[in-house]
Amino acid sequence: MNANTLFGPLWLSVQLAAITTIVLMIVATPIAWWLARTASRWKPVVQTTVALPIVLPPTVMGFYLLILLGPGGAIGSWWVELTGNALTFSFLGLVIASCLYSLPFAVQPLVVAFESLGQRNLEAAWTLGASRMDAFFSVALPLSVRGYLSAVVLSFAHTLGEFGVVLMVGGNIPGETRVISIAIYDQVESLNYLAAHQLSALLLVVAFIALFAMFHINRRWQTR
Amino acid sequence: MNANTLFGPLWLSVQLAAITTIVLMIVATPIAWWLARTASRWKPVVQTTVALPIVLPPTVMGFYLLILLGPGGAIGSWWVELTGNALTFSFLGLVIASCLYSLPFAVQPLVVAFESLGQRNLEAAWTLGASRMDAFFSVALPLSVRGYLSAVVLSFAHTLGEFGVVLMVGGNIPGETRVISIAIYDQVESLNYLAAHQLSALLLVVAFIALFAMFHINRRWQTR
Amino acid sequence: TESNAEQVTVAVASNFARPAHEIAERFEEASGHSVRVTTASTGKLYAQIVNGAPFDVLLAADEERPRLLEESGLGIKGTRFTYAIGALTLWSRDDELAGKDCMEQLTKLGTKRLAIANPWTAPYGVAAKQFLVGAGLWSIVKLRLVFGENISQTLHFVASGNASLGLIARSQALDERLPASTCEWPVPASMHEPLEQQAILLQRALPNESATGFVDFLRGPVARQIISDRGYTVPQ
Amino acid sequence: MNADSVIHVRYALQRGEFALEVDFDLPLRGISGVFGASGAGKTSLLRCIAGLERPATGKLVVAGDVWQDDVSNTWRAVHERDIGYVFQEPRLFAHLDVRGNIEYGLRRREHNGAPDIDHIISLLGIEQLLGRKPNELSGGEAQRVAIARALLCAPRFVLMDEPLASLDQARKEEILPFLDRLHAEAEVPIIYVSHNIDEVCRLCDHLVVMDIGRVVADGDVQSVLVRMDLPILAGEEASSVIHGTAISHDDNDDLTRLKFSGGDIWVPGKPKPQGSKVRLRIRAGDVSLSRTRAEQSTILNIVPAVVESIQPDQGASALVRLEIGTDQIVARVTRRSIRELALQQGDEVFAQIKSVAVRAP
Amino acid sequence: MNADSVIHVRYALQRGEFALEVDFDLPLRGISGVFGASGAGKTSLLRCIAGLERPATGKLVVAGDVWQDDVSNTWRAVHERDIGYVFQEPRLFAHLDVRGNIEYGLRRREHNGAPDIDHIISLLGIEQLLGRKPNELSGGEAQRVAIARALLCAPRFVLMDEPLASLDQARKEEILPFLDRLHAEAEVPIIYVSHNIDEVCRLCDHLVVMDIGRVVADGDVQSVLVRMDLPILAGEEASSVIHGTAISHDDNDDLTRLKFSGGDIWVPGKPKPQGSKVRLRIRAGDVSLSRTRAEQSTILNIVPAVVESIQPDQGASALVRLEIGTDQIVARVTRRSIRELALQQGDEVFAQIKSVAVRAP
Ligand SMILES: Nc1ncnc2c1ncn2[C@@H]1O[C@H](COP(=O)(O)OP(=O)(O)OP(=O)(O)O)[C@@H](O)[C@H]1O
Ligand SMILES: Nc1ncnc2c1ncn2[C@@H]1O[C@H](COP(=O)(O)OP(=O)(O)OP(=O)(O)O)[C@@H](O)[C@H]1O
Ligand SMILES: [Mg+2]
Ligand SMILES: [Mg+2]
Repeated sequence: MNANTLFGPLWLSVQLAAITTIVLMIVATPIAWWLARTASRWKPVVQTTVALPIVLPPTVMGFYLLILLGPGGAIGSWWVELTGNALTFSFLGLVIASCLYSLPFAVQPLVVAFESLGQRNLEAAWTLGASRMDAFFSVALPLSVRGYLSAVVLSFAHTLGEFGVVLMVGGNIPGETRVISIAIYDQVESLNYLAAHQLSALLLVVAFIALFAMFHINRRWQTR
Repeated sequence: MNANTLFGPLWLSVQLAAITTIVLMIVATPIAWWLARTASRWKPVVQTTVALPIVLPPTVMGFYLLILLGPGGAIGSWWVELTGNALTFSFLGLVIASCLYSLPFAVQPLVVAFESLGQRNLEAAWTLGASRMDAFFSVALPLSVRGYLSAVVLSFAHTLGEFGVVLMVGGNIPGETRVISIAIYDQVESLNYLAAHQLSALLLVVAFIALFAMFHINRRWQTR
Repeated sequence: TESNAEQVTVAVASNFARPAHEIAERFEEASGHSVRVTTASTGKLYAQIVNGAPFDVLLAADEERPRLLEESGLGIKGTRFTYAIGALTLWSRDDELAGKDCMEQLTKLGTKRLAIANPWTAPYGVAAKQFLVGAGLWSIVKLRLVFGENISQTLHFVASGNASLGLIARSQALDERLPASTCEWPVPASMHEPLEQQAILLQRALPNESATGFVDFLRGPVARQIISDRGYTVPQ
Repeated sequence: MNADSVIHVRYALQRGEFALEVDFDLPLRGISGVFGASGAGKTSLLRCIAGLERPATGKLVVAGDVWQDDVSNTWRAVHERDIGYVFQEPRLFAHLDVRGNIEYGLRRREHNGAPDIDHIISLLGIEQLLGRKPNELSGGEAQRVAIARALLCAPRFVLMDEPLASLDQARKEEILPFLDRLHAEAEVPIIYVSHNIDEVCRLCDHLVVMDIGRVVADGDVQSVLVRMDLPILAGEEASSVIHGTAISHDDNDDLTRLKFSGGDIWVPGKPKPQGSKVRLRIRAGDVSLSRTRAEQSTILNIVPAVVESIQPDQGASALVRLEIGTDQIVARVTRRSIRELALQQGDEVFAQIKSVAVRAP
Repeated sequence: MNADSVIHVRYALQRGEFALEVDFDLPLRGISGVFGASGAGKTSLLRCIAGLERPATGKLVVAGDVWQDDVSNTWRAVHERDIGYVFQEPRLFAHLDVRGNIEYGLRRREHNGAPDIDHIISLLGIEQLLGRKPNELSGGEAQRVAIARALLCAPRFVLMDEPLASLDQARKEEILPFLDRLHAEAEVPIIYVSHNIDEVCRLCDHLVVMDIGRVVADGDVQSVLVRMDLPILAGEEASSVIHGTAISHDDNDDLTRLKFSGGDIWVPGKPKPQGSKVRLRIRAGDVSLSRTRAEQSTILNIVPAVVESIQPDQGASALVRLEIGTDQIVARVTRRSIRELALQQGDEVFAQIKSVAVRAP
């Protein structure tokens, strides 16, 4: 195995996982905040809907996304009109698919953190002149660090490992949509067990370092 | 599609998801409790290790489990000696594999909930004569309901949808290890799109009802 | 993006990945074009092509999907051809079966497992079922079957010792990376419908010389040699 | 009262069986006390004023600015109300140290002139704690930090919910005059919730007495305090407040002579410069009566008074309202003494007030 | 003190810059007060006794049972210590209603005889709240529930950390005598942390005064309170405690005559049946002195006394320690009065004690 087939997919995976995680934190935060604080009758419906993507097998989910994001699909055709490019079989498509698929893993820990935050700290912040937005960023967010850590870890790790959706929507194109999970899968499929072991070990080491760093930073931060 | 091919795998899936979820709650609780409260230097290491399974693609994870749980593997051979039966291609094997694979989704929300619990309520419980165990069940657990809800929802939904590991370890045996996610996958692979749509819709409806019920009960419980 | 005249993207059924890579390498040497090989199950590749995947050539594991593509116009009419014919082998690495007649063991499975590819999704599964039914063994082995998602998963089951016997592809049985078998029996081609693997040139490859070049190369002697070396029959 | 200098409050709020129903004005200057038993609705009222509760029926007008009105559907959000709020429990931000907590409000509001941070910090005795995290503070320390935080966020007025309940007397004695000075110097009005009549008497210019969600009395602290008909003001804590003017100071004895409508009175220390007005708080229990002026006694202040009314209090004692000049004070004596001295309305007596019991912040 | 009836406490605990270093005995009966300024280490001490902190150096022996000893490495876990603990903040369980909170401890410990649940519940005035969730309670209501919860868990002794700080005076007046009765009837010793000398004087038999992590005085409440050298006990709150015996009750005036070493004294109400011992708390500020016995005054209690010592207090006032019979009380008077009356050690004077200021729970 040469360096390119080894590190190319790995680098792509790390990029995908990082971007997906960032996007997810931005998207999941308002959803989780709303869910944690609303008294709306629709809350359980929204909660359920957010959690629903993961009950579909990844490949099947990927299949539906393929149709939806493809040039004939509702979103895909609109995107083609807008930019001239297709969403499917592109890195952007992968990001969208990964985000949709990992959304519950980002939302759930945040909801738990936000719900246990309580009203008291926020009330204090408001009376000190912080707007709702300001109070969120200056009080709620730092006090929910543990929830964010969990959300980041789950989103990041899950995106690294996921390949059903990615394979379907991305199409396993080397250098573009062939991420490491697909590469390992390919090696296993084609009986290259040795290569598969190597790639798996590489992935595990990288993931271990990344996750360890996150947990460690968090620990330092909390006991500061 | 007849009722058997439709409901058989669905029933199996629901059973698998339910049992996995129950086992996971029992296994994840002490792990999460320890992680949330320890000051050990090993904490980030354990945290990382617990989160690691999900970075492997499910099929690859399944592949390694197939070897580990198979009659030649470390655990599998021991099990064969003990019971005479193989772990692979059995429902029990599926449960073990699913638990391993969904462990982080159960542990993480619980850690968030336990960490935000704080010491105060526990101290009060101890001074009222509750042992550590008693205080956990009578105070920590009910106050962490939201974390358990998240853990249950993620574990349950993820097990319903997962099929890479299950396919590998279970061998797709009808009535025994053919769960609904595999059935849907098979239909998509064999271009039976209509059947795939039907099965997916069925799964989504069932999952929606199950998750909605959980969220709804939780809501009633909290605002009681 | 428009397909690059210099580059051809070939979608290959997973079971044919290894020979496809070798052929692509030889083609690149010979033509100066570059080839991107992307692999997945035939079912996935078909769904992707229908939804606009940027593939120029499809090397399927069956003849059904290429035919559907040809009929729907996504594949170019008249470019469909059989590039390889697969064969089944009954294979085991179970020490207890060493030196025994493999075929006979099918009737004496006991608690042992027989792995075949999924007959609802994989062409090799279809063939395996045809063979077992034809040999009158289906009802005997039925309860001892485990199904692989595809032919390579079927091999994992046998190679890892979880299934005692498996009906795998001849091409796999020849793979030098496998552990030695304890018994092996090539299933005669007459005992199932031919496992024709077909290729088709896809619509978006139309202006792409390298794509037609690759297909021509696939029909050529170098590729045929590689294919037959890997355990497939090459049709006339 | 001029509409420009009052807070007009009208609320109707239902919480389970408890109903808050109030409609009154608070002066937007000095310290206004809100006094009432546990569960009377003091905290609920403060939360409404801060905008933390949004009652169905409600109107809040601060110096002519409508902050809330259910009729015109006006609503000013909490953070736009420029108030300071000291909660009943400290509510410090766990992720910030003491300094961070104090700076939180400081940075978010515009200050006219530099706030005297160091002064307030040293006054509350929290210099040593600036680098600590909230979980490293004792209960009283945390509350002091919360007070500093609320005072330093440049509020138009400050709401304080039993701010001193968790502090020891010595610390209270230090902070009380500071709170008083605060409103005198910086002119920050304070709405001060307390169940401690002592603090209320000492600090407040205006007093609102609440019971079961309603205002049962409000007005000048003097006039409200002498209302012997309010059960919550009778009992152990009956007190009265009078005003006087500082006349001279005896440096030797460290006593100040004050003039009030009924004569002269001596108070310890030098509460205010000569000529300035001071407030005297006289506990009913500190006033005894006699028919003749006592000689050779350590009671410094003995002033002639006329009995205005006598009302039995709990058990053995009675409350006697006295007229001293144009002021009124209340004395608690035993019923036996009243009988033995044959005290009656209109009698002329001498009110003996232990000088040390006179407070003049 | 007999080892069987004391709690022996020895701890050395470091928390940041703060060091707790104590080594003393507490009687295992009656109410022992722990008094000290904010940050003195009162809460830290209670937490150590409860087993919530485990100091490196520590020994705790309760009536001969070793609960903790760093030498023999003995450690009894919190829940095995059969204590009740009222925390500085209520700490009610949010998932249980008030009834559930109260029953929590009730169900977990064995009771000798049925605990008088209804009595305690009605005494704390929380009957109406039993179905409420903690977030539907006011601050004072929550604290009352917390007190009930701790009392009903059948403790060997109860630790109370400023339990009454968030309660109004009327409610305090109701609960204080109950706490007192509690230890008299049920013989549940209480260790009572407070920064309110009033409560301490009123309730406690024994007093521990803490400052910056150390015990600066401990002993009978009488002997500790008259120590005029402790700055924390001087000032506003100087008090003394004497013991007497109830002799007779005047039903008409609702006054009780008590006999103590220095003579007779009248107190309001009927605190105890005839012949029983009572405790009198006399605030220094409530005692005035005169050379001659005043006539025609509402001051009921005038007893002859001898000046034992005179010590300047803050500013204008001084503390005078008096001998009355074999008891000692402290009076606060102005320095001017001392000069004008030419008071000196050994002088015979009359101590005028306002009867209503005498407390006898
Ligand atoms: N959500 C609620 N449901 C039912 N009753 C409530 C709720 N919130 C508050 N109450 C009741 O409202 C009343 C007023 O509460 P509030 O907190 O205003 O009292 P408070 O005067 O501040 O008392 P404290 O001095 O004890 O703090 C209390 O009797 C309380 O029990
Ligand atoms: N983790 C910690 N780190 C540093 N200092 C601490 C820590 N915990 C407590 N302290 C300090 O220990 C001292 C004693 O605290 P403690 O809570 O025992 O005081 P307290 O007497 O109960 O005061 P209060 O009356 O205000 O409740 C305080 O000065 C506090 O700041
Ligand atoms: Mg309140
Ligand atoms: Mg404390």
